[in-house]
Amino acid sequence: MLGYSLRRLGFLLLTVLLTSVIIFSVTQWLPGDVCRIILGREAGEKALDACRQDLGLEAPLPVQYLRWLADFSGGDWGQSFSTRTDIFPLVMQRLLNSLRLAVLTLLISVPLAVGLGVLAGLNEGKLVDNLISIGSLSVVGLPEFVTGILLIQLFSFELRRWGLPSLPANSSIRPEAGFVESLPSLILPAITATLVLLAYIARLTRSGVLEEMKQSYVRTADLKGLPRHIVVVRHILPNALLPTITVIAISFGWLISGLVVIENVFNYPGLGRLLVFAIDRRDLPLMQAVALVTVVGFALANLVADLVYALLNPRIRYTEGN
Amino acid sequence: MINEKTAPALNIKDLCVAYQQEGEWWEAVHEVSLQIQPGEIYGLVGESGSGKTTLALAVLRYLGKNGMIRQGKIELSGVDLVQLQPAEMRKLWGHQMALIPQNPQSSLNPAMRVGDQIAEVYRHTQDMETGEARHKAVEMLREVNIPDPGRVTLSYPHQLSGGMQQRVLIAMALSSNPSLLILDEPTTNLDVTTQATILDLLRSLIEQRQTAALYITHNLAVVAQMCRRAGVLYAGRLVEEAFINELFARPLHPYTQGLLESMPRLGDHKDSVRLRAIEGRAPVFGDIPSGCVFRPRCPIANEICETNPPLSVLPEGRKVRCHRWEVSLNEAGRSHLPDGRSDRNTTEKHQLQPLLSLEGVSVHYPLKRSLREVVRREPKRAVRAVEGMDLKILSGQTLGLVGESGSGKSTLARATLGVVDKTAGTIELLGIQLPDKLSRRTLDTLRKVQSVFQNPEEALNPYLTVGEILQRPMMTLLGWSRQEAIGRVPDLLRAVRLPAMYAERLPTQLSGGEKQRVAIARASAAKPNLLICDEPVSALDVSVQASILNLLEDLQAEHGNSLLFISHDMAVVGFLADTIAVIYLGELVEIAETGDLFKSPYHPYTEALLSAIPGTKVESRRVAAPLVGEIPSPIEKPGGCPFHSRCPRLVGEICKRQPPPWQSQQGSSKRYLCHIPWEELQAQQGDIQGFEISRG
Amino acid sequence: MKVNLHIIGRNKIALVIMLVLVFVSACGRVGATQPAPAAPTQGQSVSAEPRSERNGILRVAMQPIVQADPAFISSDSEVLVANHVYDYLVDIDPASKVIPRLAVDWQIENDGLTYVFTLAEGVQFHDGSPLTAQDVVWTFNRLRDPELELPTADLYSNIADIQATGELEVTFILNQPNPFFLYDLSDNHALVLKANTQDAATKFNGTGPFKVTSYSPEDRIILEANKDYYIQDLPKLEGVEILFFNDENAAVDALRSGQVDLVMRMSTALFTSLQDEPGIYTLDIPTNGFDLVRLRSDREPGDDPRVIQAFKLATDREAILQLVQQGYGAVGRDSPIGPMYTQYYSEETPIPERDVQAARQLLSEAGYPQGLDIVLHTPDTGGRPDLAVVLKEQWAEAGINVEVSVEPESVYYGEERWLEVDLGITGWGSRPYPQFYLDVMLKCEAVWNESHFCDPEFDELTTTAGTSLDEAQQAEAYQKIQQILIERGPVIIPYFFAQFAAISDKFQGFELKPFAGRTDFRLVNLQE
Amino acid sequence: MATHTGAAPSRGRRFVSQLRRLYAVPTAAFGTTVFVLFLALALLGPWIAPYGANQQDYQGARMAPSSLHWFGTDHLGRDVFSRVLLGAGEILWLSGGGTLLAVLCGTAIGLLSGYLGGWLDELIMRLFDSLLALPALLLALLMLGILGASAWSVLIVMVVVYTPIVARVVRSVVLSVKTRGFVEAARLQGESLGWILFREILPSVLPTLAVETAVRFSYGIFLVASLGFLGVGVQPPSPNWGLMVKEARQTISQTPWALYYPAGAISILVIGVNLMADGLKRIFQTRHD
Repeated sequence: MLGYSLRRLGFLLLTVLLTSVIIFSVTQWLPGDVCRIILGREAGEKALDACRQDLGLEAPLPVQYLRWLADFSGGDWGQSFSTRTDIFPLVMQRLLNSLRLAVLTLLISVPLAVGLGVLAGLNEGKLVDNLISIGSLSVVGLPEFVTGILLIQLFSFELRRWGLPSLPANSSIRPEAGFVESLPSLILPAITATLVLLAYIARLTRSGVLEEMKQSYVRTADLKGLPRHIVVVRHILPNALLPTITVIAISFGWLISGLVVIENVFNYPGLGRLLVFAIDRRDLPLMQAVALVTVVGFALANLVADLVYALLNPRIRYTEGN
Repeated sequence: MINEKTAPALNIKDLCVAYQQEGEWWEAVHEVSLQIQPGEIYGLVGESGSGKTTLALAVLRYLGKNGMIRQGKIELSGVDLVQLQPAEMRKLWGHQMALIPQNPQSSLNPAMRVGDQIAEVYRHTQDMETGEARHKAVEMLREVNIPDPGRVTLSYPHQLSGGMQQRVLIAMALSSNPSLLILDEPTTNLDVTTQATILDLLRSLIEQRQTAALYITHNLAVVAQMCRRAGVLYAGRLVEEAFINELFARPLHPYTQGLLESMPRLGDHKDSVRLRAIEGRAPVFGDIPSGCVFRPRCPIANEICETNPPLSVLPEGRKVRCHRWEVSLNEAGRSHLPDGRSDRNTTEKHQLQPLLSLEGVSVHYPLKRSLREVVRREPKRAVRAVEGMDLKILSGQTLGLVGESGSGKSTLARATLGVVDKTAGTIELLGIQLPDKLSRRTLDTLRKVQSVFQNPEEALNPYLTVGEILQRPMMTLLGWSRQEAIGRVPDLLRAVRLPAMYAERLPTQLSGGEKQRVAIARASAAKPNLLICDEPVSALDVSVQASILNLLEDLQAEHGNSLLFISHDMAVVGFLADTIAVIYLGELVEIAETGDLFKSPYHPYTEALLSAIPGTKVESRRVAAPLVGEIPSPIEKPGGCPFHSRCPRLVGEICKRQPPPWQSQQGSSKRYLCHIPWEELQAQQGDIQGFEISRG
Repeated sequence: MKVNLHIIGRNKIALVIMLVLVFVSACGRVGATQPAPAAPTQGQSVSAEPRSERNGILRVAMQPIVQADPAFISSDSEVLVANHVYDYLVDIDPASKVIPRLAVDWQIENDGLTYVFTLAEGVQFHDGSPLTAQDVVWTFNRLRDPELELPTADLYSNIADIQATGELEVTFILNQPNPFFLYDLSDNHALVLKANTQDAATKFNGTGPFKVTSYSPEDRIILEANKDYYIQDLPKLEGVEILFFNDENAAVDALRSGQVDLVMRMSTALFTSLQDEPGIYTLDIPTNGFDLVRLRSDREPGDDPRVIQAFKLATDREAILQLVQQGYGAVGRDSPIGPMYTQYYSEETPIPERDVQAARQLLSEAGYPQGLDIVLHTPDTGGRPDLAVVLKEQWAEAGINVEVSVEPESVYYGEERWLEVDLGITGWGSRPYPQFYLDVMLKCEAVWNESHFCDPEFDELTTTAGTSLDEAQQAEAYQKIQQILIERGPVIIPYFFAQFAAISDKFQGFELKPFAGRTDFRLVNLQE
Repeated sequence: MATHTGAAPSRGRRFVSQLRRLYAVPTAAFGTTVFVLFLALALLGPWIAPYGANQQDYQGARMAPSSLHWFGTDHLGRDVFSRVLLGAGEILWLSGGGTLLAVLCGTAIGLLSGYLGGWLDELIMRLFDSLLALPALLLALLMLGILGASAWSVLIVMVVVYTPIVARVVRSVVLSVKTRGFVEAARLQGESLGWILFREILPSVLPTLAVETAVRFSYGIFLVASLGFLGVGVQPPSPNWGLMVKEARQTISQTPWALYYPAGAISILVIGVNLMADGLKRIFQTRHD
């Protein structure tokens, strides 16, 4: 297990390193002169040169990359071109926001989705299954910006119009706000993200359950005379939920960084919107920082997925050394 | 003992079971009746698709949503199971009836320790405390002869070998002491030596407990060894039922006869025996012939067979469903060849050119080292699949390669073909050294060595027609134009006894045997000098195997090609091969001309292989103990004699330390690798013969 | 007349207004003021009846601020923040008069070459240190230092020297007389900093009515009332929270759902959608801000006057006003001299009627018988993408096939593409006097001559208008300029837009200004 | 001769008859019908749309749905029905074209990389892993930042984002197919690389590829619409449904129809394609059982 974990970790580092090269090169290709952007439209050539010297832009690209990587891993993320503030606290704060939203979304979606998926899987072909399947397929079809806007219309404006307690349409939250304070702002984005995940996880769970129900060991368990619920809980689910667990972990990565559209619709200050902002402003250091944090988060989520999978799956847990 | 007068433990009457496929119902079991007494093992013999597993699942009332019992009764101790509700059935499962399934690996929950899997039977069906249930589980494992049961309870299924897994399942099935045990091919996927021990175990356990057992298998030999009575199932119908010795001595139904005579017995050889194959293919769902279901394949069918045959009940508890069983009784018998048939034997062996010679061939698959091993600077390890192999195949001759799974026989074949890189040694074809890599071999070399694979389902590209498949080798290897190649296709099909119109079929439209024929046709299309056949019949039904073996033999007679024939089945190899090589853990342990191989002395491993074959008779002066343990990992091979860790005739420390010498004797082509000298071994061993229940 | 090079619009509206109130008074409509039923509007002045308690926190939705150093600010939100954290030396009141802010009094001496300011007493920076004349001297020296290349360097290049002539007395000495010097001192950037401030971008150490309690870039900035503000009882609010919105939709959504109280600057569509919203009061005022559609005239295809005419003939300005601005604002006449400059605006030269056939004919004569393919570049803000889309449709009828390219402002202005591309749309902010536009945008040598227009007659007229003290001569020049631009200027100005704001009716005393950033919250407070 | 000319069409027929089985599953039948309907509308759009995509009427702006304008008009007086109709072609072209290109590239790379194995395979897969370590939308945004917003950029982005995914799927099938007997037999027959890849292996990949293509296609529609909504994809006045939603969001209280119709169109199309993909999955999975 330790060897397996270390191997996965090495794999992760390699991926992150390669991705950092991609990110660095991609951001280098972005049009526009960094110093022109920093200093503004009417900066003189003298100032531009000084700026370039300052930022080390004269060095060859590989050198710049190594410098950047060294600074970055050393915790020196530099200053944002556009906000003139340190990037590290900025990104960390957004990361925290993203984490909040991700955690809430998972808290809502995972029990619901797994429950629905198991229910559908155990009742294959029956009405419940068909309802859940069609429902989830339909929800999958709704783009986040459509569901988001509809939810705002419904839970924010319509409720307000009728004088009922309503949820905020805009989810920007105070930076110091605690989880409880920001909770109302989180609900609608979390529901929107849930709708995306729900169908996905539920369908996967369902097919996992169906797949395992076909396995011979389920027949063995049945023919042992075990009560049905024991067969389901002790035999089918532990195996059927393995892929689901992987997907949940990977979804976590997506929730942290992939919610650009949802964050945009609700004006939620998460990592995704920060990246869009950075791209819009051609804010290279910020862009690189967010992208790299994203990649690390994504890769960590994958690592956790692998490890949890291995931990729950004795076939991997006990084959080390072979 | 078994008393025919007492009420049967299981009484099946007129059972019809149907399956739904694409909206239509097809009958898989038709009007089957049988009784099993307490303590009796009843064998149910049938090929794939005969409905034997369906019958088992119907008895268990575990047919699934698309299965249905149409009519009939299944009485277990007087209770008609057909009338029970699913919830009531669940109370019978684990108490009254249990299943020992075919595939032990997939029949155990991979995510649960085996101890827990056994203990939960006690906990949930017998309301035992956890601790007590665990204790009982250990006890149960001890009862199925599992060494160190306490440790095994803590293992996960994948950590156990197939034989151990099957023992766990046996323990599980017997834990609730059921009155009916259903065994669905419980040893089919196991090696022959493992199979022997499992069969012994099963028989003694069933005897002890006086359980009624329904033993389902395709293997007649196993039935012969295990059962008191047996029924033969064909296309969902019970066509014959009899006590075992009767059935084997005087099979009445033409199908039963076919089954018995299509398989070579130990000691049969192509020079003296022609196998009687059952022609045609087994009926499939929705294509059941009217009248007698066996009619299209029956050699003695006539007009009367177009009506449903009645079940004739004969004395001595025999039943047969055939209009013409009296006729068939007289027609039966295998065709022995006239003595002069084998003209090949007239040529002296030493005059033949060696076609292929392997010298010191080793194939190692290097293993990736774990981090820990790298840190500790442990040497790189490898799977030593084949080690220092010396073999020759003479022109026009057949070399048989025998060994259990994992013995390296396939790897050797693949190294010869060039799809696996050898680590050491040379492979020469007609005196010319072959390059390792397939891509470096010339087209002519490729042409000279062709291959037939084990699994006919994967052998043919499902998206090309048979015609297209057969043209290719002629176009690529012989450089023919498409037109020329197409012109030859009908000949090729004819050579493998397939109609020319098959050229337009897709592989999915063929049966397994037909696919294998096409594969043989493809391999022989470019007239190879050497045909390598890796278990070409092991995936086929018994009734089809014979025709493939006959075909290989005929083609060889016609083309004079050599054959490297690989099988785990001693009888099949013995039938086809001129020379047999026995390999164990990638090493050659014995080699002899076929006639000499079956004479003692044997290498202890060969002896174990031979005596493990169900129904073999051993005229032994000292019966060897069965093989102990499992085949060791080819990564950590034992030193000294590779077989010492399991050898029942272990001499002593010398076996563990010193590599054994080759033993041979004047007048015999046999050589074997052992510390025990010829005479001494011969004194310990008797000749081993295949089962033969004398007729009449 | 010198060019006022003090306008930077790197990120926000390109060019912002200054001395807005000069013209606002002339047109007679002093902003748009939210009716305050509880307190009469007249009472809302610095000398208002003192109130003992501050109440209410005003939550304002604005675009994120990028620049925090007053020397670099340009957008509404940047100026808005600075205007409340810092103070100007002098301010401009709604009647366009220069009024005291930090300077309570001043004298102009020496034929207008010397200005002596007396600073208010008891003014403290937020860090507790007192304001001295030295701070003012340092502030303006910094702004005018040519070495620093700050955006204001040119604006203040006429200053010869600045001296602290007393503890609370500052003296400015000019090279040449400048009648607009007091207005220049009220430039957006001219906020007084503490002397020797090194990190104005991150430290908000001002003397203004509000203190920054927290700033979270891209998210919000939170201000609380400066209890030690030198004008007693001001501000009336307890605090201001400026929430940053990249997306004005989201800002309006937030206003609707009660999460913010004030939204300024929004698209016409959003503004009209708020009209009937209960609990929200909407305000709009006309401005001289406009969107400029310009064609480069120094190269093909714009170097052919017939092509320029074809573009003009193919454009339906009334339809554009109705579609893009939903009728708010005023139809433009292709010159920056809008109807708000009543003394200069002229409708004497008729704008030719839209004539697609004539346009087609002109194109054909200019060598484009099959029509003209061209890319229309536009920043992604305001109604400009809509304008581009409408133009595409109108011009298509005349055979001008436009491909619209919407670009982020940061790219469009930041990379100077706006000066480079053949056909583009540029937003220009409202200005107190028209001369500015002519000087920086249309003169041959103008710094931001994006259309690369070079017309000797126009240049001469512009110089005349910008230097003459004779009002009649000036008016005549402006009238002629308008005629030239209509006839041959490579520019189309389809409309002048209105400034919008919407505020929760819980607040009173809010006054909208054409440049939203100079809006003053000191007098706003929560209704009882 | 004659025996062989019959073979090719039978293969084609087989695939078509497989597809015909889509209609056996009600949900898949619905999905396929929706997709075919949208495809038909997309093809016929230019002929049946009552107005142009950018045709404006300043006196008829912001009109509620009526017999004249079935889906009403937007804030610029454009007919929403015509725009939705013409948008179908746009979104199907972009997402379909992008998907097909990505599938082509991914299949080629997956086949080669999976069959040849070795360091090349290792290199390509590591590179793809790294690309996939970035969420698709972020990668798309970064790339659009470089390429600038346009329909072609969106196409390129789709290829870059989806090629690794398709390649990995194809590769995994290749890995399982290449050990089968018939591939080995082909190698032993000295078949060329091209024959082995395209005639022996590719057909077995096709079922999986068909499902993957459908799934990618539905994500592709999603991506094109989302990029439109974020304003970084296709440019106005394109009747991209996502862009229409973005534009109409400003005027949602005045012209809600201008938002709801394109939003509904995206939803129905994606649901349809999802149901179709689901049906394909069922067909090809039951075939393997």
